[in-house]
Amino acid sequence: MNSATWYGLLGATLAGIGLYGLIVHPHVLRKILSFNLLGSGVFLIAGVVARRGADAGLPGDPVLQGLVITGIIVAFSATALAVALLLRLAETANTASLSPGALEGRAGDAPLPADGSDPGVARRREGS
Amino acid sequence: MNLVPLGLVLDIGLGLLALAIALFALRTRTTYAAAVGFVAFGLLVALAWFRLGAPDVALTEAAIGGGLTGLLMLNASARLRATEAAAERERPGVPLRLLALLAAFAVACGLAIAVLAFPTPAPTLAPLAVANAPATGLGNPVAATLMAFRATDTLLEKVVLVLAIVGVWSLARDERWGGRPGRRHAADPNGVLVFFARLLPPIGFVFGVYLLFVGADLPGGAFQGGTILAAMWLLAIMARLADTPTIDLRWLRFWLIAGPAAFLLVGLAGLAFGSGFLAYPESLAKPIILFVEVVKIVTVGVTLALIVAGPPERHGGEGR
Amino acid sequence: MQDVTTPGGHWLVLALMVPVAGLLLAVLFGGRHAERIALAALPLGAIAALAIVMQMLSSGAALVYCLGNWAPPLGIVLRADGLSVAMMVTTVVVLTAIALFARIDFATPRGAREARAPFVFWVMLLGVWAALLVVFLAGDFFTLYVALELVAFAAVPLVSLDGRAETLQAALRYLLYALAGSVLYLVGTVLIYGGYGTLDIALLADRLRAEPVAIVAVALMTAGLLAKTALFPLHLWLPPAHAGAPAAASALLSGLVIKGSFFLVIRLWLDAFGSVMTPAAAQLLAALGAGAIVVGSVVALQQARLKLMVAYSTVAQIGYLFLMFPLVLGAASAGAAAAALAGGLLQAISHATAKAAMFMAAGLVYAALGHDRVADLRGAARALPLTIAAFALSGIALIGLPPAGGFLAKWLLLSSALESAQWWWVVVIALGGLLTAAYVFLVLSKALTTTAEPVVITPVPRSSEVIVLALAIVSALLGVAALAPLDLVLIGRDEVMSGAR
Amino acid sequence: MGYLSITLIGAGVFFFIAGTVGLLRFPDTLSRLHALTKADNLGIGLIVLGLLPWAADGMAALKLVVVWGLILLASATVSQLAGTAARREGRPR
Repeated sequence: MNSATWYGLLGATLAGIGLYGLIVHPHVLRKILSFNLLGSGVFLIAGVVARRGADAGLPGDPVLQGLVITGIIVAFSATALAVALLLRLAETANTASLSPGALEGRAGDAPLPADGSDPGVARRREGS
Repeated sequence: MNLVPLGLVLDIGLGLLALAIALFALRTRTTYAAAVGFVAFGLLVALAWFRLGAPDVALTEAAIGGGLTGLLMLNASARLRATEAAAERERPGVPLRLLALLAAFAVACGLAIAVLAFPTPAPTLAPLAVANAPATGLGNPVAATLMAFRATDTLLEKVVLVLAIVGVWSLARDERWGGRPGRRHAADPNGVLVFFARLLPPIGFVFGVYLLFVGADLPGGAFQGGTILAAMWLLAIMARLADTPTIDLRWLRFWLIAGPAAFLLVGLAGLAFGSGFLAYPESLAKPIILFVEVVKIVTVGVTLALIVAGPPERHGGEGR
Repeated sequence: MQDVTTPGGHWLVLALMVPVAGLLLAVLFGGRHAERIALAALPLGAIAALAIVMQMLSSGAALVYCLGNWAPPLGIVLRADGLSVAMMVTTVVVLTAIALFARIDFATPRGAREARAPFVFWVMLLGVWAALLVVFLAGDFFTLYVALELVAFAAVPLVSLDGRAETLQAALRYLLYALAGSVLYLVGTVLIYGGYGTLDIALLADRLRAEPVAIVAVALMTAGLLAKTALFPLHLWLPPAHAGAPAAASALLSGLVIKGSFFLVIRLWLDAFGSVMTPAAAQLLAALGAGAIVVGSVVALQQARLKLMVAYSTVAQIGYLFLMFPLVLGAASAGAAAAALAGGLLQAISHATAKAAMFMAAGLVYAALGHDRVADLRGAARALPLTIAAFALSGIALIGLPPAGGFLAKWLLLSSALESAQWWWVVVIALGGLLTAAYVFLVLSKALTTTAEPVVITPVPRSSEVIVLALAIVSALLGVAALAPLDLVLIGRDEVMSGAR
Repeated sequence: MGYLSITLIGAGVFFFIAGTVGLLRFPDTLSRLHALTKADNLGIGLIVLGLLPWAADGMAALKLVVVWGLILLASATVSQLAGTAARREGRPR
């Protein structure tokens, strides 16, 4: 086994661990963290592919390295959006869980309120 | 002589340590400990990137994966402490765990099989990239990929950042729209953090700009440099030496879109003058790319700092 | 096959840059200007789309543009074939209707300060548009990854636009599904690169073989795309997300956004992997589609709320989209494959128009009655004749009655299924039509019931009703109009069709 | 030269391990910080000293020294903040 293969297998394992955590953890912050582990594993595999493509005096395939940089930025943006959503959810409903039960006892019976708090609805009424 | 090459031993040790920390982050009880573990994990992965011959990626991973993502997680875990106990009680059932285990196992095995089945010699675009890099005026083929060969991907990724910041802002409460992002930080004006925040940003600023300029030929670039600038700004905000701007400021909006807009204008100019969209005439390639990179570093710095700061939570006047 | 820029290829860049520039300008100027910029960009985008259609009809071949003058494998291309332009035109039509409808919900009055929801809505509308154009035009799997992320980043904030806890939860669940989906897709592209040294779809079509690397890659990418498309059994995130959003956003999400990842499944299965994929694998995909049709329709029938019913109807209709894969890959003749492909695409277009109209109609019902309980819709038809007519027309399109596009789509799929002796899909298509008819008629029969005294409603703007009705009429007449452009759909796809077994 | 370098780096690694053992074994935040900061700062200094002879040129050597200075600055600040936070919360972990 050489180093590249080892990091490839490590990436595969990390991806598996991350996916498991993403599905199983009830706390959304832990899901987001698991998603980042999954992402790191995937990026590592990309690094292995780049490393294997070392040629023309370069230590790795620069095209794939460029792609990974783009991927890391996108993954960070996604993490930030998810964290912002989670913080707002926690502020609104004091929960960090996605189960419908977490909202029980504080809101209506269903995803749509009967009071027309849909902002579009309210506006449409005024406008008409 | 050596039965096992020393480099491989180092790689295996590094990998096992990263794996152990990943498992710790997954299993530890508090989200805070998990976030701390994640920062350490990010730094180890950055080291792995160096070992894989990708210093550009290593810089990005250390700055983003360990740095800014870690900051986000630590900040969030502090604010979510009250929700942990309830979530902890919500253990998923055995069927779901089995299903997740199965899915995770299938994905890991599939990936491992693919990694072992990669063809040798590996297909690579490295020779092609090296051969064509001179036409872009860039000595760093990674930079040439990002700024020339696949420039449109980079442009679109900048659009992702714009959508991300608007998406983060969209989570403000209606009455806070137009206010300042993030909570007010408490800092002892004579404390060591303030001292640190006065001392470090000048150094960080120089380093960020340095990364931008060497990025054409060495590892680095506007993105890594911009991340450093964002970190310096966030440090000053945390020490209350600066505050986040209100989100309705025109200059702020301008810098948020300046990076992709400069890219777009360069592209359309190429289309108008006949060289093609995001195609640079060889004699002008380097100055054009440098112009886009300089604009981009500001955009990246402002955008990343504000993405971390979060949605507006205070009125504009409710400042310092 | 080496790609070179074709005459008129620059129109692809211009078409793509209209919403991108609009999005940047909308963020810069904000406030009232965001809406104006979006409304000004739509006609420009329509012109660009029409220019591409004309160019393609005159040349009879796909349009290609090498970005930065770098040809694949080092560079990336934009490529428009018949499928791309059909989806581009659909997108601009549906978006225009949604934008006109949303002018009332998301207006910023003169002199008012910039408000959160309108700003975010208009920016994200442009974002969805830009993202979908990249999906339809990109010829490179990594560009398509960025496009998928763009779709998610534009769509998720639309779900939680009103900030209620339920919609925040729905948005977060949607985002996590989308992220898991795109990371699985991404790892597939990485494996493809590792195996074949390029991500260009046209180059890959020649290079891909049925080897472990390619098989693992396509399996992971497909799984990721199915999670994003909400194909059964990965559909659980969709109903709360689509039903909880404001009506215009629901129309955008249900009508257009899910078509993005579906379109990528077509690119993956029929274009890049067209010669590797076996009909047996496609049967599995279509079996999931059949599951979606049955489960989605049955659950839709049980919904007490109109918007949730419409959302579950989307779950079911997504299933139809996947029936075309075994019909194309297992077709007995090139003609049958072409018919199945055209049928599948027409189904997507028909659903885009009909579902957007239906969600907006449901929104008007909600606004007028103050609720959307199906059981209490009595008298709605008298109070809101245009809106209920729009609901009925879009329902006809979903059921697949002539002359709707849905009818032609199902007829094409049925004839293709019969020709290749895959009779079981005939049963599924027929059963799905019956179930759709059941829930549409359930709503209509309630709404058409007359009450002793007129129902008290809050009046809704007549203009909104007319817009929704117009879009519904488009969906109901699509079958007539679609007879002509059937050839257009197949432009630039000769190789794919001849490769079908 | 080589032996001096190896001795310095070896000593640096020893202090790092000692600091880590302290981090893991000591009972509360303040004593852990006590172990960590002192041992690690010494360790990093020794390692940088040991690496200096290997620097390709004066610029590279200067970079190593700057890195050392930045680490000292950052770890001093962070441990001070952690210590303050631990004292304020009054619940040693």
